[in-house]
Amino acid sequence: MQIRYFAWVREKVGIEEETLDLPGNITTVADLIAYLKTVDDNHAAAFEEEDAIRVALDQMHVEADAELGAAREVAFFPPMTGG
Amino acid sequence: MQIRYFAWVREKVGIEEETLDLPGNITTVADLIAYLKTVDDNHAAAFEEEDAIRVALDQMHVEADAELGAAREVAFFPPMTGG
Amino acid sequence: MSCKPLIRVQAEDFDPAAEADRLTAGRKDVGALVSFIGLCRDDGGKLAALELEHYPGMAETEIGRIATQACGRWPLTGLTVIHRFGKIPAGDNIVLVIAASSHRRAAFEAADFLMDFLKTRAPFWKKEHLASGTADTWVKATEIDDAAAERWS
Amino acid sequence: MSCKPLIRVQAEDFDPAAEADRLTAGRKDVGALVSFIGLCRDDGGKLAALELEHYPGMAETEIGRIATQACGRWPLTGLTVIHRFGKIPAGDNIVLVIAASSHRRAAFEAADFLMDFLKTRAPFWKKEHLASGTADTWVKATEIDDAAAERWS
Repeated sequence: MQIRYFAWVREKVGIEEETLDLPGNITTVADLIAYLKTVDDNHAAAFEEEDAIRVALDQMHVEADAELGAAREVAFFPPMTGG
Repeated sequence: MQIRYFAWVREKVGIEEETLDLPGNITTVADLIAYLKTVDDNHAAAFEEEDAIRVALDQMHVEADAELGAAREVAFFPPMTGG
Repeated sequence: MSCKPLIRVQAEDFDPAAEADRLTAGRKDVGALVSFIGLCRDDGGKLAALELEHYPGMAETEIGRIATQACGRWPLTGLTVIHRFGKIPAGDNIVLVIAASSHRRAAFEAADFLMDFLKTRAPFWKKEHLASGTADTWVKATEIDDAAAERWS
Repeated sequence: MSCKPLIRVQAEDFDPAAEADRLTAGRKDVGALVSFIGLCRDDGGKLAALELEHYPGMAETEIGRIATQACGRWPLTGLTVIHRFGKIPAGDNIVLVIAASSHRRAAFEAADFLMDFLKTRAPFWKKEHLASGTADTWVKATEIDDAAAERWS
């Protein structure tokens, strides 16, 4: 699965995007976040304040309980500050 | 006193403005309207629907019970439709 | 924060871009610019033009009064109001309001407020010239506009 | 009444006058045009520039979704949204929304709605470059913006 990071989440993880083969027991966004926290210290730091992170699945806003399903791309970012 | 008319009030009276010497017992806008109704048929027709007429004294909106005081100019017109 | 409203009542058309530039040029404290342009619409092809009658002198004074109220009520950095009079063909501009502020909400509300009060307080009257050539008629003031103005009290 | 929103996400500046013309040229059914321009303000001299990061693809899609909602909710004749990304110096334009309608209230509300949802739903993030040269910081989302967006639900 393609994973993208934006703004301070990107800065903390240290990369813009990565492709990960996920263990089969990861079915929701929340599962994925729990898994990413175990990848390394940077990921752990990025997801430390979990409530401050927003998620998009295939470029649509979703909540943490959303099923990953057949999504090809998931993105993590802080609350938006455009406009 | 200088009296000005706008929009359909002007059309009904048939003139844009006139200067009238008013009897001494005319002290409010309502007195003036009652007086103007007696001037001729055109004035009477213009002020027939009294509630539909707005008034300005020296270019300030006022109500019918306003005192004419030292005003030099009074204007009568329908509700405004600018903007 | 300075807000000296610019008020113009004129027969000629206006240039919204030039007016917007005047409110932002050379300054960096403007975060939001809300412009309203009112145009003469043809009402499904029925209307050829509007004839706008106004009360010279009072029109400027009354718009100035409303604009000064807006400057007191919202933290504006600038405010421009231009209202045309005379014969205005369908498709042409009638009125321009531009409110500039550091903050979005102030600019939106001030422009909205200005339009509500222009409609109900500024001494202008519209007469419709119909495309069919039948008799011209004065536009009636609507209760919707009165209710809109009352939102701000 | 047709409303096909025009959405652009771009690094270059935009021309509000050209965009407004596009919504009114050759037609006589537009009675009201409300434009919002959001600019980079310098916050009392502290800010040199904003760096706007965005999510390419999703930014266009999400703005399109909000614009389509607005077209369903108000009787608009046109709607344009342009949002810039990249480094934007203080005093420069960031975002443009123009709503055209036969009716004033629809144009005001649609533009206001668009801005509220751009702020809270469109995937853009602002980083401040300070004039003092001290460390850049990400702008925090505000509860005021969230509350503003909730007005429409």
